[in-house]
Amino acid sequence: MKVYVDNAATTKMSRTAIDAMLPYMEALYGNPSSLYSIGQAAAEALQRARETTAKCLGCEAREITFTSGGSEADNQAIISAAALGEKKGKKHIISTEFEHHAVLHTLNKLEKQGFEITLLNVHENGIVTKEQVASAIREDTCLVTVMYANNEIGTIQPIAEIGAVCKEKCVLFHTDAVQAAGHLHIDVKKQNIDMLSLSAHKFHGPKGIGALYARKGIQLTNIIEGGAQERGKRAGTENVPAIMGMAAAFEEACGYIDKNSAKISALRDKLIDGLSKIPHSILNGAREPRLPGNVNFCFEGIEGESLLLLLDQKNVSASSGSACTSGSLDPSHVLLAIGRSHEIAHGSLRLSLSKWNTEEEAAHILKAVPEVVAYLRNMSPVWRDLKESKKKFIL
Amino acid sequence: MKVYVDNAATTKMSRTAIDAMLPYMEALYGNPSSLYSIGQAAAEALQRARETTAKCLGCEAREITFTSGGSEADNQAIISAAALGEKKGKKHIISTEFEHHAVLHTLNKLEKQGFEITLLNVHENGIVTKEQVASAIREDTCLVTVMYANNEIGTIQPIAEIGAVCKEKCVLFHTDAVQAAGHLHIDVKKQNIDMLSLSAHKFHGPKGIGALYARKGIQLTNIIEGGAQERGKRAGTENVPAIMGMAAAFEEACGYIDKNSAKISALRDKLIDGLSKIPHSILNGAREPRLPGNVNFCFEGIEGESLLLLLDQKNVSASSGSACTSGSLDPSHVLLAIGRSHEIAHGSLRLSLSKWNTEEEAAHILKAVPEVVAYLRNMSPVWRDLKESKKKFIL
Amino acid sequence: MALYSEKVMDHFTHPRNVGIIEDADGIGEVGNGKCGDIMKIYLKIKDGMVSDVKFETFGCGSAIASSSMATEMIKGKPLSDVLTVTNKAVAEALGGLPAYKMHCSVLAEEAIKAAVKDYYDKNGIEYPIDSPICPAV
Amino acid sequence: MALYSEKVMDHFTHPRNVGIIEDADGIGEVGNGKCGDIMKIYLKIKDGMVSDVKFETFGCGSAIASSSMATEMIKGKPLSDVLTVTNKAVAEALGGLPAYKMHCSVLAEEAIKAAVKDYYDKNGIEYPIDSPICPAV
Ligand SMILES: Cc1ncc(COP(=O)(O)O)c(C=O)c1O
Ligand SMILES: Cc1ncc(COP(=O)(O)O)c(C=O)c1O
Repeated sequence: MKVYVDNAATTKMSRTAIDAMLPYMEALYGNPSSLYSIGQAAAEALQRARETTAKCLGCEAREITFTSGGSEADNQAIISAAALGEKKGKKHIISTEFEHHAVLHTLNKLEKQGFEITLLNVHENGIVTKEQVASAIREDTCLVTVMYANNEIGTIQPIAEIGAVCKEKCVLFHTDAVQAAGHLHIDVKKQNIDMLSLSAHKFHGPKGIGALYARKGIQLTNIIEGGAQERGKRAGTENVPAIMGMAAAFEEACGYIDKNSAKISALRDKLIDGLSKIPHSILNGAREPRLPGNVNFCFEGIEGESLLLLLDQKNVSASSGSACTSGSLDPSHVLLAIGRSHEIAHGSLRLSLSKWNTEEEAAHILKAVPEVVAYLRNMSPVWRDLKESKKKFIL
Repeated sequence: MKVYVDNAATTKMSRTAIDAMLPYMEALYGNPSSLYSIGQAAAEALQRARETTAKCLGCEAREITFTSGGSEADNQAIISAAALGEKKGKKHIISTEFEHHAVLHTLNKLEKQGFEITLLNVHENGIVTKEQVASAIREDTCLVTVMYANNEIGTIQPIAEIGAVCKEKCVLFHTDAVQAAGHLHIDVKKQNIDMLSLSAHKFHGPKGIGALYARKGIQLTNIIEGGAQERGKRAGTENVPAIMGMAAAFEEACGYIDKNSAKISALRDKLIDGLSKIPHSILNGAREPRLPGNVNFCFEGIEGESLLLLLDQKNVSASSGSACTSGSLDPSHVLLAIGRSHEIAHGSLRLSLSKWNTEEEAAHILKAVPEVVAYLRNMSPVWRDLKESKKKFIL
Repeated sequence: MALYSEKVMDHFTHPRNVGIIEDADGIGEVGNGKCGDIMKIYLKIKDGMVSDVKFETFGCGSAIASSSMATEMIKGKPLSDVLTVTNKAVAEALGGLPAYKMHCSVLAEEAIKAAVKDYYDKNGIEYPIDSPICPAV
Repeated sequence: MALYSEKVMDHFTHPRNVGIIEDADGIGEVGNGKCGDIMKIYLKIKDGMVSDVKFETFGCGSAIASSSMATEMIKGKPLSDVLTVTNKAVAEALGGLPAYKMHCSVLAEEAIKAAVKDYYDKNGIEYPIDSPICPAV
């Protein structure tokens, strides 16, 4: 048994998505900008995919721009809003401390260009309130960007409420919905969302493709210049197969949100209940509202990478909050943002489920994790100090 | 018989490329940044693809950055060189009038940011000389970017010589090799190339993936910010399947360059000879050095779009120089650059061949094109004026 | 083929009224080669009616289709009706044109008006409508 | 598993000399929880030789493997040899470490030196090498 529980990192493609791509990899390879039939067939397919994507979000087809993924969509949304703001002399942007780096690093870049960035603190429950947003908005605020659901701890933000505040104050509102799309119901109009980013490989679609919704009237700034694809807003020959795969996966995911959510969150709750029994452990982020598939714990006295490697030995593919492999020694900025100490933040474990995980797999995890935690604590000098009361337990 | 002769726009994927992708779409879907086995398997595959790509270009694996295509690679190369130049107070860039829009529009953007851009004139033969480059280089030149082979008229530039001039004058040299990669031999070290862009779908690889070679020591500027993928220079979950497909297609294409080139250029020459017999027509760009698959003609007295649509009716998928579908009424900037008048430039036809085109297809084209040209001339008031000597023939 | 409607493709691939009228009563030529479209319309007028019409067009698919459709629309019609043919009517009759191709239907309207004006001018009749007519360059 | 060599994985999954020595003659603890790695080495010294060694580590896979390998390398060795064990030697014995994990082997070297220094200090012997030892925080 191989237990894959890192679906927040990436998902296995669904058969539907693969089957939607293959024809466009094999026979229908035309360039949609071409006049002749096989080019126009690709252009029509592209239009269908745009309509499908729009329908899942509650917007119009022409409000969708296809990008190479979630990161590009986040970058373009923020750069565009900043450019619009700058024209009006508004150079203040509001976001949160626990956004994805695609957002945070773009904001860093803008800060160097003279923008002022306010990052809202995040409560220990992992949720930012509309009141926080409201009181941070200033005369010169040109953008509020708050993620729909956090990628590490899975907490869901009050997007519609934040959107309403922004609307009232006439400030553009962008949400990074990379973790939410296909997993939670989205209706950009009802939720007062001006811009939204998503990425196909998080909902069983292909890698390397994403979409940016931008309400009509919002002029996008190109981050990739060149040909006139995507109404001139994103150059490069359209990745038709991936776009078809994304639309098919998104439609499928959106059609089964309630069913999948019920199934997955039952497993999630079992895991949370089981892992909570490990002493000196804590669930990161509020239990609710939380992505159906997200479980994130800190275990005191151990470090995350060794935990993951030993779980891999037991055929569990999971991840930690820490950016271990990226060569950074810093613990997760998300866990620090919700108030975990450095020491505790190092000992984190994220399990992110999909519709394909089973009860048996959950049982396997509930056996494996406590064993590995106990094993590692047993060789940890920190744990000894805690046990021998030379140090105080935090958790 | 369907005759696809628009391989400069995009190509049909090879079986090799599709087969290289499928495993990473189906079973090996791990995120290469993950610690566990299926993530590490993806990371290893990525490294192999990087090595394969590097080998085909004569560089080191770490000098390759994967991008979402040729446009992104062009954008990133130029923006990076500009950023490096700006640090040293060098804000002059040299390019040519007939580059792809991915280059030209990026240069426009830089011009607005205070860079000075020199676009070299292009001789009627479609070739820019090293002398032109040498005499344009100034003290404050930070970049020379000249395409390897033109996408419309197929003329091949003296890249190694231009590279040598740049090297001597210590100016960075980038080449947009999107049309050359997989079709012409490339050795970045021998050819003195500092940066090079390529795109997989032009050599029977997948769409939505490309690569940027940047000689080590050249610091890239991110155009997509976020995670630490691609050594921190290009954020976004790696598109592993497409990267595998690209590497496989590139290796295959590079392994058969001589064989394919011999076959394709024989067909090309047959088409050029045949179409030259149409009165008042002209081959655009020198016959040599020219991409093995490129044929580009102007026919006086007719307009390109109607030519293409009628060829499509005869099952020939070809393209014109004009950016018809993009909503622009301007004729090709490439044809204007080599000195064609507006009126003539409107009547262009590009046939771009692949290894899969046959003698029968060439024969079909050589029958169809003269018929359609004659038919359209017959209803053209311009042609009547020319015939009745109310106007003078240009060609 | 999704670029153009079936109607457009029909009129493009089987254009009606292609040709010239040697002894035309009115000729209108509009557009210019620089922009890639030239339309020339020949009228034969009898008793204030269009008794025959032909066209020649240098241009894209929708320019040819617009010429074809426009000539069909005015054939046998009194001149007063001819002058009320709008580009919109031409485009609609074609089942619509892509937005960036609407200018082709405009050219067709202008070519007709130019031909009628030419007829009026030759016969010393005042041209009743001052609509912009771009002469061919 | 390509992240680590087989040797690293072997020492990580089957670490040698894990545990504590209740009556250790020298104890060295380096690193800090903030950075995510703490290493503690316990030495038993007999006739100037390391007669026994144990370790405890809070840290990543390579930290645990480095501790395990380092303890193996000094077990039964005279203290003079022990002080010449470098982080490079530890990393090499493990078949290499990823560049960004080399600091783990540095910690192992420092932990050993800290333990030897502790032994010297307790016995009033001057510590011969002035290499930087970061105490645990
Ligand atoms: C010369 C040249 N450069 C750049 C590009 C852009 O490549 P892509 O469409 O893959 O972004 C193309 C093709 O479209 C090209 O022919
Ligand atoms: C919240 C969030 N935003 C953005 C991204 C970036 O998406 P991608 O890797 O597809 O560029 C991710 C995932 O990596 C994410 O989880």
